[in-house]
Amino acid sequence: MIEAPETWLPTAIAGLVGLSLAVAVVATAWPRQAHRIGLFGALAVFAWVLGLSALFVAAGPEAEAAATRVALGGWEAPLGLMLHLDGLSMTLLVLTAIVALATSLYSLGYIHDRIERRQFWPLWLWLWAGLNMLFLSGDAFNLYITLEVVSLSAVALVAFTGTAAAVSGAVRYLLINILGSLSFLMGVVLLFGEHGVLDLVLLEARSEAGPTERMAAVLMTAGLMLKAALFPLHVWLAPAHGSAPAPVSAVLSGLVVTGSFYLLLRLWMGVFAPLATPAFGILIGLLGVAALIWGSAQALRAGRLKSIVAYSTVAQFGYLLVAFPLMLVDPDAWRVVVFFAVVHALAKASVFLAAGTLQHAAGHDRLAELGGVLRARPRTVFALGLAGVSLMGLPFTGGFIAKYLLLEAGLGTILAGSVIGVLWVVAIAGGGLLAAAYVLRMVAPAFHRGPERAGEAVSPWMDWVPLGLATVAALAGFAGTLTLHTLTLTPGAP
Amino acid sequence: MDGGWLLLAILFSSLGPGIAIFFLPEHRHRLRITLNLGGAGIKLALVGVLLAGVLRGDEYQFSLPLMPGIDLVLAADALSLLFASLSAVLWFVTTVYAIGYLEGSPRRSRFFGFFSLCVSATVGIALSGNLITFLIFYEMLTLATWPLVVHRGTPAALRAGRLYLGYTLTSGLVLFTAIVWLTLLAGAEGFTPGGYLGDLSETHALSLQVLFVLLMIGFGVKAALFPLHSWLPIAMVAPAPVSALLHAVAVVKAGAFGIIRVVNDVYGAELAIELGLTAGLLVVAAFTIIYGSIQALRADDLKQRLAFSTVSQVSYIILGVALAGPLGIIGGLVHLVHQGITKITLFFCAGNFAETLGIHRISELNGIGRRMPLTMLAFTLGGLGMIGLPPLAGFVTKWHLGLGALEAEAHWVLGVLVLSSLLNAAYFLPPIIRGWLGERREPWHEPLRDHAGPTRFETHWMLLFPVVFTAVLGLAVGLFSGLGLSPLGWVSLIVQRDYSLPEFSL
Amino acid sequence: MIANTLTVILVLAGLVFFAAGTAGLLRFPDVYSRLHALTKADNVGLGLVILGLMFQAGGPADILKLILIWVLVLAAGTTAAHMVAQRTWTHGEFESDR
Amino acid sequence: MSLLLVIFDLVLLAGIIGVAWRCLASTDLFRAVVLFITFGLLLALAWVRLEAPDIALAEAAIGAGITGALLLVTLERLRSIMAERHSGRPHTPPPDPSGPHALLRALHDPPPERHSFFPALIFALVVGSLLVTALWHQPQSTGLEPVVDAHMDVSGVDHPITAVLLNFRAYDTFLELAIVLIALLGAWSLGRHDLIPARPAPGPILPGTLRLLVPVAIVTGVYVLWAGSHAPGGAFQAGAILGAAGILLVLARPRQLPMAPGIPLRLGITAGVALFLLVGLYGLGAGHGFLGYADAWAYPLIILIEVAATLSIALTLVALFVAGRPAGDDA
Amino acid sequence: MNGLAELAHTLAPGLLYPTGGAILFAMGLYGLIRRHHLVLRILALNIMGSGVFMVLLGVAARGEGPPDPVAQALTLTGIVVAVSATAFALALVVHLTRLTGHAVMLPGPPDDDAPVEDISREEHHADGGPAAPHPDQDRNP
Repeated sequence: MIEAPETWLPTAIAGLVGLSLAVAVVATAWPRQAHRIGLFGALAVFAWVLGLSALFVAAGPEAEAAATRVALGGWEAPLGLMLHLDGLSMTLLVLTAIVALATSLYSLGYIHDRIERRQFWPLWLWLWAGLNMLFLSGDAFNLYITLEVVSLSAVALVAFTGTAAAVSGAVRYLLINILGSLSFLMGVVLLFGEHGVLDLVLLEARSEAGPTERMAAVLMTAGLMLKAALFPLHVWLAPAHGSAPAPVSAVLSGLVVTGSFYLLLRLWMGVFAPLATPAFGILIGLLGVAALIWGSAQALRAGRLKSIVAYSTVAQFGYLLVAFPLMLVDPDAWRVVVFFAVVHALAKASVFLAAGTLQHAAGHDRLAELGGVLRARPRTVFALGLAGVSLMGLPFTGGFIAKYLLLEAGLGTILAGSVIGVLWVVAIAGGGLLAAAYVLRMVAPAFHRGPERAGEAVSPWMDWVPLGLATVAALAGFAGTLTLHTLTLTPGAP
Repeated sequence: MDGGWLLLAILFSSLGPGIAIFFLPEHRHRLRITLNLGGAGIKLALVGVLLAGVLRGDEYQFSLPLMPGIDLVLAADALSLLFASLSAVLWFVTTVYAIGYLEGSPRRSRFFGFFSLCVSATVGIALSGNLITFLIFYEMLTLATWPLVVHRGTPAALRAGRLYLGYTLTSGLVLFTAIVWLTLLAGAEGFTPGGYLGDLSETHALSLQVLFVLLMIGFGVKAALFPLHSWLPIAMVAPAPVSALLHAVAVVKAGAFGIIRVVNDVYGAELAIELGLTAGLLVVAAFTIIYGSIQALRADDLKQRLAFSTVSQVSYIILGVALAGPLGIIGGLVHLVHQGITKITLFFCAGNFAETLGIHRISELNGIGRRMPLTMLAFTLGGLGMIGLPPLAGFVTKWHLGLGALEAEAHWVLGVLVLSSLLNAAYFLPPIIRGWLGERREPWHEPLRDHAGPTRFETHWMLLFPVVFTAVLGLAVGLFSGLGLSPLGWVSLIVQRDYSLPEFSL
Repeated sequence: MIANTLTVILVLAGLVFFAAGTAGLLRFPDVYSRLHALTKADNVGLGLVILGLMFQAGGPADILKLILIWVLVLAAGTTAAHMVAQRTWTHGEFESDR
Repeated sequence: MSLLLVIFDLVLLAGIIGVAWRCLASTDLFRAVVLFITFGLLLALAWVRLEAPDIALAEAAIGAGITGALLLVTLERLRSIMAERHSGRPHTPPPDPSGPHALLRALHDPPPERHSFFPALIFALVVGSLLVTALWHQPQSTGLEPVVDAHMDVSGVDHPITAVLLNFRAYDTFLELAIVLIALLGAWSLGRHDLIPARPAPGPILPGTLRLLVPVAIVTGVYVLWAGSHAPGGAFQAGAILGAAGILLVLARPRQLPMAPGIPLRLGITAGVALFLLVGLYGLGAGHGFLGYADAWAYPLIILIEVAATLSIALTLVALFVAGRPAGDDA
Repeated sequence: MNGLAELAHTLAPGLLYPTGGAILFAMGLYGLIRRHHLVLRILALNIMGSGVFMVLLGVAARGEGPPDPVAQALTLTGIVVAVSATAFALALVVHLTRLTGHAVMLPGPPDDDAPVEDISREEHHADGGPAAPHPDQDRNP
């Protein structure tokens, strides 16, 4: 390296924020070329994130040392805003870059109408910038603002197709998002009222299990569960993801929902750590089990391809909830949960993109009448199957490794004597079977004997990107050790 | 890492062409055939090189870090060579057969793609060095076989596929949980002859027993042990090459091979006996043998009968392993090869009858000997081999199993062997007799000639050559079992290395 | 001292006018009469309050600002009253009126 | 003296809560909107009481003014859409017997049914009481005022709120401008403005008064922007005032919309965000950290950003009022 | 008298207004759950937002010295975010009414398979507005 990587890291972090914002602003200002700006911007941000991750791993701050924190505008913590980069946010930034690049390439083919292109790309680039800022933000109020940026652009993209179903899904999604944000903001205000500081690290240092923290925890967790559509508050997810354009639903299910989960994790490991009681963990775990069962049942019943995948998001997030109690017993299990979320995001995004290609070709996505198109497009069905296998947690996919680690954590809790651990292990194991059921439901028609109907022509992007992303999801298995190592570089984690 | 590249090369010799075939457009027949046969040929050659290496006693090891503390390990020892060489040889033969069988049928790129994936998984299972790698390839085999079972796309095929997945995925899950639990207890050790759980037996006796039961459920489905076998007859809906290679060799043997690995290289024979595990396994295997034979008797459809015969034959292998003595293991292991060769011959014959003359039921076999003498001869050889007539392969197995039973003082097992041989005769002799001696008045209905045109031999040459080859191979394995390189010779080498017994032969 | 008493007196007078305007709003039967009450009474009330506040104002700039406020409210009030009256005249009474 | 203030506070709070309750409980939407505007103005009064004149200005201009205008124009659009659907199509759905005239179905919300009353009330009471208890346990400590005061000399402006907004926490303000822009992009992505009917206000009176009012509004807006650096005021309040003037223009002459053709309008709305980002990136390059200014250059840069922000906020608010893509944008 | 003064001291704005804000927040939440018309729900959300800002400004006014400028700056940011979210929500509601003929969001999870009543498909647009999508074809770009 030219000099020690540490000196380059802060500028690289702020540079990432600057670059992704610049791309979004230029695309908004120059809509005619928005798609070209979008493509080059996507590649530039992707390259920058990879460079940043190389720098981060090379710099390799020991887990105890403070994560890399950048004071914006030169103003230190209590007064100014701090950007915060550690193992957890680095992993999710790389995930976002991969899925976002794939979605951008896919959108080149999916949105080819001249006028719609001008509307789609600026919103999409703002969403991506919002996600990057969300993972880097280290200030409570700034988290609220970045959540708003992400939510507004996500809602605008959901309503993009302009059909009645899309707009009604978008309105419901927007109202729930605003409610979630206000609840989150009230939590932030309570914390500010108590401690007079907004920076997460300073808050963590000062927080103890008082009434304010308890109420703030309830409000912020409820707000984020609304946004992450975690089980009891998941009502908006299926109509919104089901009727949005394919690249949007891929990002929604893959990244936006994972972003809210990331925030929950960050808060419960940091500011609200003293509040995490075993009883609370078991409650969350039970919610997770309910989510698994309800989501899979709905997925088995839904008639439309995208609805099945949307319900499977609700189900798969049940896994993350089930893993919460595991984290309370075995503190090291949080890395496994994050790895599962990463693998799920990759697999879910490629399933949605594949479903989008099929819908575009067939003109509709009613599963009963998709046989012809499924038979005519083996490449897309293979992508759907491969990503589905990763959702099931079967070998040669990231899902398998994630499920192995989750099971290991679950069994570890049983060996450590917690009886309820058996329920978690059964849920984790059973979840894979349920996933197998609804993935089979999507893939089986391709093997029925019957006429082939190629349907509309589909651009090469839409043909190959799902397969590419599905392969990346499968190869994520081999990146297991590297990801888990990066995650260890998270100070303050138990 | 020395020699690791050879193991990888063997694995990719079928994975590479497989993936390439996936992307081949349907009409590129010639390129697909060359890719297929090329891959099979290379794999055969590489396995031969590996065979020579292992004979010389070199070490082959390849490992890739998957998770902190757990690696994907490929290793070649004598036992893995046994299964790897069996699947390499039979895959070559079955590829030729499949090309002939699927002449003119649609979606062959997809078929051969998944076909190659299956064999890579099988070879992966053979070469895996620890339980986790075994599990990875084991589950991959499930996923790769499902599209072949449902290849025809008929509602019956899809129902069979759904049942097949139901059984195998559930058992895979049980296996997955058991392996994670075992790795938690004993750490991610490689397969070591004599087992690596020795020190755990005092503290975790009960959990080891529960684990063993779970592992047996996990492997039992694929090894078609009694309560978990019902998917096998129904999966006969698949095309003949699939039932021949997969349900006679790859899938079923994977289950049996798993049980062999667990009993010998995870628990170790002494610990298995001490915990009373082999006794339970013995009873289940014996019951399956009898149950399979009885069901085969009642089945009139030829492939159903062969399927149920497979159910019982595989349990011979498990019976041998469950006897846990050196002689018993020799019987079990050698039957792994013998049963593979003879059963594949029988399935090929069944395929030929169905493909050439459209005959599926045993009652329609009258006088087929005159119309298709070579195939009928192969069927006879296979049938007699199964029954266990002296010069053929079956006899060698049953002889050693008997010795093993005596050695383990389980005399009732002898009774089971005798009874099952009689039952074998009961369900194999009628089709043979009917084939040769039965007279048939009305002319043969010839579906193959209608669409493929007349052929010099009794059927398409690509269908005939594999049948003859495997029949002769079956005969040779029986006759020349004394040689060093014969399956019996190789198996005694394996046992001699594991049990460090003095050199001895039949 | 005088300035404070003058302010109090003027502001109180202004408040009286505001009270009258509100009473008119509540008591008058239809839209037009209520508009009269509001615009007339409240504007005068505001004028008196602003006059009162002028004595408290710091310098001439503040006095001018106060007058500007009064002029703007006058302009806005009259336009709004006209618009409401015209709409009621063309579209009839508001549905929601009891 | 403080006793009087407490009484004033209690009366004001009672008024605010009362108006809010009436607004939520009203069945007629027009009544709800008017009550909401009153609620906004009372809130502005409360912010003045809490010594936050900037926020009172913003609340009155944005909270009550712009939001009120948006709500009123939405009601107008709902009414004309329902009217057009009611008359425009022969097989209109039969007006549901229970509700009032179908034409106004969109403008009336029948009183909510009884059965969901009790759980909702309990839930709200629980949340409210938990919040109040948590707040009562909090120490009455001053917040970050001393810290801000210590850095005021370096911030380039004299008014603490502008210093926080545009210097110490400039990143938040940047994202806030971005959110306004995204809301507009979202509204534009839904459709063209000819999809959304907007009846012109009849009569010559409004255009006439506008000739008087608009220049005064522009002067006031610029004054508020200028005053922001040393007294309550600033980009957002000025932007709201100019936006209000723009909305009045839109109401007065909807036929010849003063909307500029596509490109200049697009540049106008992104000016604020673009300039802010440019200054930020320059700061990153020059070593002051992202969105950081050299002390000497702080004041001029802040003023520059504020002017651009005011321009784009005003344009965006007007465009949000029109809520449809201009035809020029699609050319 | 000191009882009253002491009462006045306790009911300082730093405590009174946050309580008022909490009440507004709860009232807005109640309104959001109870009322089904979208415009009323948007109003309820705005009232909840104002509740949060009242708590924040109340917190800012705590202590003797001048109020905390950071809290006030946050409130200003919050107000602007609230107005942009409301503007976008209202635009969505107008389009929803144009497409489906009603502006009421029915409670409970919608059955996503039943297609929402899409009136726009019969409407034909004289000028160059986006063509009405083909009834069967799900209008994806």
